[in-house]
Amino acid sequence: MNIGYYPGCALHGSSNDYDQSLRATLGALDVTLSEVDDWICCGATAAHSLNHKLAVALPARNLALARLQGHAEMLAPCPLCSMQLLRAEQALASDDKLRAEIEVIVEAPAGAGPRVLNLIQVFENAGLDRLKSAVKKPLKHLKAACYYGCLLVRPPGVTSFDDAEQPRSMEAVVAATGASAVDWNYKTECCGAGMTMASPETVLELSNRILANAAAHGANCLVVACPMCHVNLDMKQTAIEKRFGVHYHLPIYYLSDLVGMALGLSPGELGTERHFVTAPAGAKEA
Amino acid sequence: MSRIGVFVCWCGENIARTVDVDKVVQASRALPGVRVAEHYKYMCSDPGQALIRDKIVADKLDGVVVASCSPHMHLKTFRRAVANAGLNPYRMEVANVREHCSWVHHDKATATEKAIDLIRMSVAKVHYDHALQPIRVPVTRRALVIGGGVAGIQAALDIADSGYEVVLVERDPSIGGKMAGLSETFPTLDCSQCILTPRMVEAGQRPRIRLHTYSEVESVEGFIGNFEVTIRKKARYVDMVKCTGCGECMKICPLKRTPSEFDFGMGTRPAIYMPFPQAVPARPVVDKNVCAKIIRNGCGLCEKKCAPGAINWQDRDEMIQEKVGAIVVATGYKLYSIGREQKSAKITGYGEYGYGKYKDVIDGLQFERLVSASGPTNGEIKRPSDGKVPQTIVFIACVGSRDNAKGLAYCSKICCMYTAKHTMLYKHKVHSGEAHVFYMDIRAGGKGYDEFVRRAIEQDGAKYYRGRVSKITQEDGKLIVRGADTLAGVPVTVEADMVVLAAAMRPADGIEELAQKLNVGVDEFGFLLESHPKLRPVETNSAGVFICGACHAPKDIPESVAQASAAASKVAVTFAASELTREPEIAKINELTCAACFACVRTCPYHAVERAEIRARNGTLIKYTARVNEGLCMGCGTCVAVCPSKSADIEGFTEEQIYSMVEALA
Amino acid sequence: MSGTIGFEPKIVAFVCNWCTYLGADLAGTARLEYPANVRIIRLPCTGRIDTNLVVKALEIGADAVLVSGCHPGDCHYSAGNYHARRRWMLFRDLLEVVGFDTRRLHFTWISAAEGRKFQQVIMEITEQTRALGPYRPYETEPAQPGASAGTIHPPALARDFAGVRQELRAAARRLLEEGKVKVVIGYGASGPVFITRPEDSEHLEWNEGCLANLTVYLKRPEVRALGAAAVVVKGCDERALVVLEKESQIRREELQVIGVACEGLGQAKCAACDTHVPRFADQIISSTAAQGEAPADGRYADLERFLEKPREERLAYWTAEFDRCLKCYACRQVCPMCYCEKCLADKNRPQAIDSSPHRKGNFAWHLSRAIHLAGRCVGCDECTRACPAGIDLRLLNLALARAAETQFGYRAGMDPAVEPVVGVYSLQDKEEFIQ
Amino acid sequence: MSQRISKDDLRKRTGAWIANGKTVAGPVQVKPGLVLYAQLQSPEVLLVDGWIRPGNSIKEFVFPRHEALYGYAIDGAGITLHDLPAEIPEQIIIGAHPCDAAALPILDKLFNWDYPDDFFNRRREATTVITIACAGHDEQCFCTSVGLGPAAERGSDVMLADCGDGSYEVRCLTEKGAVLWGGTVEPAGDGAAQAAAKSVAGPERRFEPSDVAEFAKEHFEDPFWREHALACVGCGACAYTCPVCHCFDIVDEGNSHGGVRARNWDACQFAMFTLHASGHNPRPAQGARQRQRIYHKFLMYPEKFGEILCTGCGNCARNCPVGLGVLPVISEICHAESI
Amino acid sequence: MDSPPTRLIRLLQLGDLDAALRSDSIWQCVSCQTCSTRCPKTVDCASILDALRQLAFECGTVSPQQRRTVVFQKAFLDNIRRHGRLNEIELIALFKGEVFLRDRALPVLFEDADLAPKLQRRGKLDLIGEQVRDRGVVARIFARSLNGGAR
Repeated sequence: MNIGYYPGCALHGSSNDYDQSLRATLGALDVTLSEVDDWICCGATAAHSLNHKLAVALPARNLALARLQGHAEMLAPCPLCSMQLLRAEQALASDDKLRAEIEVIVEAPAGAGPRVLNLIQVFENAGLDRLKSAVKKPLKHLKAACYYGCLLVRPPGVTSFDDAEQPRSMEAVVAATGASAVDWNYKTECCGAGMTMASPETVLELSNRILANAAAHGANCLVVACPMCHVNLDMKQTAIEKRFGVHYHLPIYYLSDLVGMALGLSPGELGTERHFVTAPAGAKEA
Repeated sequence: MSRIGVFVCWCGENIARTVDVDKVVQASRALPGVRVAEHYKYMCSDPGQALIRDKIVADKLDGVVVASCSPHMHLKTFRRAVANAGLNPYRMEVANVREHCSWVHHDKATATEKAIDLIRMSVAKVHYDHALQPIRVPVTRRALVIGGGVAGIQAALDIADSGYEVVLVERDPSIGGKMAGLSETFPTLDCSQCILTPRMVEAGQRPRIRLHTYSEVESVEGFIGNFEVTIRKKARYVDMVKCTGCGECMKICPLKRTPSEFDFGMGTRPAIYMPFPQAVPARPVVDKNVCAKIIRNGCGLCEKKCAPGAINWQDRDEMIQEKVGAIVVATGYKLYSIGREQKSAKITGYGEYGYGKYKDVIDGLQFERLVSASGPTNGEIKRPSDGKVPQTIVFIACVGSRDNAKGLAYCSKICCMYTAKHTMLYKHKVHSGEAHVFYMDIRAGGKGYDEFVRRAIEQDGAKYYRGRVSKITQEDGKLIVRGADTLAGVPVTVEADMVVLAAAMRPADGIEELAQKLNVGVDEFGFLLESHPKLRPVETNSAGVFICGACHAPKDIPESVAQASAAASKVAVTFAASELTREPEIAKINELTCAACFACVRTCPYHAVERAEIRARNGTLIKYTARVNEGLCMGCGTCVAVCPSKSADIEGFTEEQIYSMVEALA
Repeated sequence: MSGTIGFEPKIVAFVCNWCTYLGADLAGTARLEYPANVRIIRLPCTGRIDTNLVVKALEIGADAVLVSGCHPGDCHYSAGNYHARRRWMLFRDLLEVVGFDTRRLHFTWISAAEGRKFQQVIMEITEQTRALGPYRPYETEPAQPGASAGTIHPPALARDFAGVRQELRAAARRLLEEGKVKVVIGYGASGPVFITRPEDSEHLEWNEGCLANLTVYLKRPEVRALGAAAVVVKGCDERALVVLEKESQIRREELQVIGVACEGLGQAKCAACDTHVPRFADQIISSTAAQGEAPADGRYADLERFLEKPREERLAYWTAEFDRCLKCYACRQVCPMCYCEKCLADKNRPQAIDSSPHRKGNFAWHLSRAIHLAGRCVGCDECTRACPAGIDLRLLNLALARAAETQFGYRAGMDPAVEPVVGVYSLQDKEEFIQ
Repeated sequence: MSQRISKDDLRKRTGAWIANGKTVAGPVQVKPGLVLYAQLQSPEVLLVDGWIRPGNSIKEFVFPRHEALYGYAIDGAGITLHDLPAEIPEQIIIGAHPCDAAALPILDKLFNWDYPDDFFNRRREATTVITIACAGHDEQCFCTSVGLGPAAERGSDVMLADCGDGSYEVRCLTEKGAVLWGGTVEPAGDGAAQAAAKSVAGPERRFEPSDVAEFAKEHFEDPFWREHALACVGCGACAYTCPVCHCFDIVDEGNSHGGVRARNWDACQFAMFTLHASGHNPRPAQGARQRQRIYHKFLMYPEKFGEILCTGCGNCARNCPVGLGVLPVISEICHAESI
Repeated sequence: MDSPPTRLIRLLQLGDLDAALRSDSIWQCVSCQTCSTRCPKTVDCASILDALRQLAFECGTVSPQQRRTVVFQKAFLDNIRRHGRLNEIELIALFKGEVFLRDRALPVLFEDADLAPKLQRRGKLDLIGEQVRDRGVVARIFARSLNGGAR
């Protein structure tokens, strides 16, 4: 299986470990990613906070590129990107006037597709049974708290791939890896997302709640499918612990990390040792 | 037709002031086929009517035109007058020279000219008036009531009391409906069962009421006064006659863990069961999806235990035919299924409340069972998860109702009241308990209703927050309810032991199918459509079918009962005569020229046009044709317009009549 | 036309008994004065009001016509006004093409409570009509001979038809030999032939001349008498079968359909054909694989080109065309959709359509013929081909086909599943033309 | 000595006639692909070059498709009748085909055998027919089979023969013609072109009318008629474009106050044609109607009036949407009977 | 939050746009979309807040406390306008510089400063940063969109 790949800025920047991880893992499942040539930033929160047209134009440009490069499906592992892309797609489909305008702005024809997928969907398409059977090291020792955050499942009108309130799709993937998923309550709460820089306080507070709840429900790691969430929960974990005088030491895995580990890939291959919080002694596999 | 009389009314000054009646009469005399033309001060007065009668007799008139006020005013009057003179009342036309002429024009010349035109048109029309006889439809004076809830029971009793037989069909094993399961009723807090069960017993015992429980309406044929109803009596596996209702079978049945429908899963029941002790009829049924005997020919204990030998494993669904003249639909409601898969795509669930995920998040009817003395906990409020008595309960109103996002825009009307009631009942039983209510608005219109709500707040100390609950999560046994108090403008978090959701009222399952069988309209939410929101609130667009209770819209008990009695009285009116007479101005099909394209069948709003066959004496098919069902046709004439060959026509407004009127203006 | 001094227009109003008539009554009780030009004709429901009535009103010299009923949702008969609304939309489009002045035609919703609105409407209509002056469409000076609608005929495609012909004959022979059918309706050297013996299959032909839409014969008693039939259809003809079945005129299962995939036979319709290959035939004999694309300028190019002419020119054009009409009814007789046992045109009580081949009679005939085909005409253009007076009836059919497609997304004979345009309605039907 | 006239002068004359208020009709290109006999607004539109067969016939100038006979008025008193103003303009038909001209004498008989039909006769008298001898024919033509030919003079008042040099040789055949043309009647005619025209062979003879009559006599109940009428859709195209078909229907048109009584063309191929008020129809099926058409033309009319009711113009076949018509049907007969 | 979504919507219903624009909340919003998801009346609060931010941004009515957010987002857009993709280092540098200069807020310079080396150690710090080839088009897209005005 070969699909288009829109990494987005984060995965080419401070979250390149995510990029590494999913390339390795998907590779192992012989899903090859062909990166959209000369893709540009999706505009992120900033764009849709400050200018609607821009918020449509930037993703539209990328959609057009992908389509022209012949991709029917495209993985956008960053939920913010994928939401921007999906939103733009919808806006263009529903508003002829806007479409015309945007076509001029981005100097490319608007049209149908490609179908934008998030990481979970890619695993689903690859087939969870296939995944199960491919597992070399079942992650029995891991009690994962699956953390969806906001934009994987919201707003339901845009990202309609799982129940917005009680999502289960990530758990399914996790289960396939042999790990167990804990039932907890902050699956879809926000971690502070783009406020990392702008308002660190918000981030610390929100992220702390998440970590706390996960820990309280007996999780020994969190699984995410979003670079931002990862930054806030992993990179900032020490800061959080300092700020609130608590101790978690919860490793934050990308979903692809988990799958990769189950497939027998080494931390080196996955880049997990580049995380800030690494696997706790207790959770080390025997 | 060539002996027409024209009678011009002055209506005192009303017409004569602006219309030169003499001139009009002169002109009328010159019209083709006109024998007589007269004017008189008040045509509608007795002498006026007498004048018409005399002329009809004296000049052997075979058609009459009265130029007067609007036909909506006096058409019937003059028809009667004409009939008294022995002329067919439908050979009379009214030219509206008052509302449409003298009252709206001031220039006498033009008004007179117009009046003459109007008369010319009417004269042209009357040429082609047919002598019509009112349509007489025999009436089977027997009613069908669908649904044995409080509305159905009320309707059935009232109809029976007015002296007519009633067939009462109930889908469940017992009548009683939702009300039978309620604890106490607002605003009086009297016990629901105490007031309902006597009615149920009555309904069960009335000789005039024929009860079909555990039965459903399979099909409905015919029309007002003459319905042919097929009812499916579902297999009970219990002989209603032999069974004494002793209940031994239920005691012995080993499969007692089945969730009880009547308790909405709050309690359990055996495989052979009566939904509740006071069930009418007091006869059990066997749940064939659970019973070991039926599934794998095992067990059979009940059969051994049953002294009268009432258990009958051979029992099968049977079809019963009933002839009735009128139908009352009282199929009631169900609750919006929170957070579950919804049938209709545009209606979505309520995942954030974790209903179905957290045992202690329940809906209003489940709570009713918990507080009901006859409920699984005998009225003690114990929460489902661990049977503990909840110290804090959060009640959430408008779960689904008024929630466009969830696809239900309407107000379920009763939730505000029963939520207040719930808080009271709870506080009365658990004095230390805390009741928190999240609401959008309080809708407490009704006798003693708002006082009731205030009581809940002021005397029983229920905490009301105007705002929505955003999410419910569970932390070590507590339900964390996070919401907003929009009046204070602050977020609120309540740690509750139990949450009660006031879920929206939805029409009972299968309503669309039933509506189709009866060809009654449904609104966008599936509630049945009345034929006029103000003036014909219990009638429907198919004559002889009436509606009452929550199948029409969310309602509380008093409203449902009132509407039920209204429907019953409508039935009584229908039955007042042994035959119905209907205006004969309805459609007819010329079966010789009908090409059987059935455009009319497709178009008729009343499904009054049917496909029919014309066969020779020896039975060979000659042709297909459309045919009008006189019982159903309401005379709109839409069929005429869509009939390419005009094989369809409508009495009183025939093609000949209308064209002659237009041509009269040439 | 400019207003003429002292001209008092004649206005005919067809109103429903329950809303507008009562609205007019209310205007009366409230003594709301309005001009005396209107003559109200009371009908039970707007659903009853037939477009022929409007035409008749124009014939007797009405300068304006008003049709009025209950607001949507208020119909006394629950849906009559919705059905009417749909028919009016189609009718208006037809009148536009024929060049009638649609400003003379008014549609309104007036409730029993809207006495004031009734007064307003009558005052406006009267004023407007006074300004427009008398309406005499039947006195239009016909266009000079040679005037063309601008219909474009693609060149007849000269190609070898032999292959298809052989397959046709073989197919017919097979069906007859196997006794599947008693007669095969196909094309012979000079016209339709009815093959009953296998050996006669040799008489079957396939060439540019195979234009007739043979489905017209399926309803004829003489043909039915022959027994189970197989019929040869082109993609365009076949659509008629879909409609006929929808209208319970044929039982598809009793019929063998031999479809011929045709590349166009040089008719005007062929230029815009997108149904070259039959879709529901029991067997398809193919001279082409291409289903065909409607041309870039759309299926209604000829119509749209014609509509560029000013209204007066359009009326003059049709006046000249209809003046040639002999009332030979070839258009009706060759039409698969005209299967009425007794055509409205042959009825004289009342004379909805004057039987005389004079101007009014001919306008009335062609207007009601077209409107009766609304959402039913499958565009086989047989009427146009058969007309000895060379009247381009195709344009009228296109007018309604286009209305049906643009307004209701409906194309006759394309999809057996969907309900016909007339006889059903949608709450979403447009009504910007209704006041 | 026969005169000559150039085509230009012919047009000039035509123009003059129109200018003098005469109604002039002749072949006109009414629209692409359609030529009809129609009233000329100006001489330019007259088609004379080459051999063109108009899709209709000239009968409608003497027997209009619709003709109001008289008016009636109804009032309280009763019904009153009144004549309608009818001024019949002098009319000239130019460029008629011999097969169209020949139709007029046939119609004369029909409209005068029991009583003289004024409506017809007045028009007939006011009409002068200038025929152009046929220089060609098509596969539908069969005038020669019914005793006529490319230069048949019957019914013509003036006969023009093309000299091939852009001029016609003119021969006045009747007083009417002579008066109109300002020439003398020349029954014989001695011009070369006229002679040449007479010698044109025209279409080959396809059948012997008497044989058709014979066949008809013996085959009234023959399945032939049903079989060969299967394709007939029952329209009136053949009858309405036929020069001699003359059936008409009487209708009253108006409202409850009055109107006119009119006569309109009618055609034997309509199912309604013979439908009785009782609902009975003596010609219940198309076969009987097709048969009637042939019988009327080749058996009944000849028996009554001594001549065939067909001039072999072939319009029926040209206008039939399904390839029927007199010649095709008779060919079938010949084929069936090998006569 | 000085005005929860309900209050903002109410202000807008009452037509008091200024008050809405002046509120801090619109800048505290993390665009988690929860409000839009839960609103029973299908009010898309999140998008409305987007719109409010855009307006505030255009007419510069941004409360001083929230300037940081705007500054950041402007810096962010500015950043991608030039490179087509995000250049984190530059963004952080510019952002902090800007905030410092505007608010004379010294501490901002040292926030997370300790992270830099850690990031680098983990190969998560790309000092050069990426650029797209066709940077012209990006510039043009920005120009056209912003001239077109927001909304």
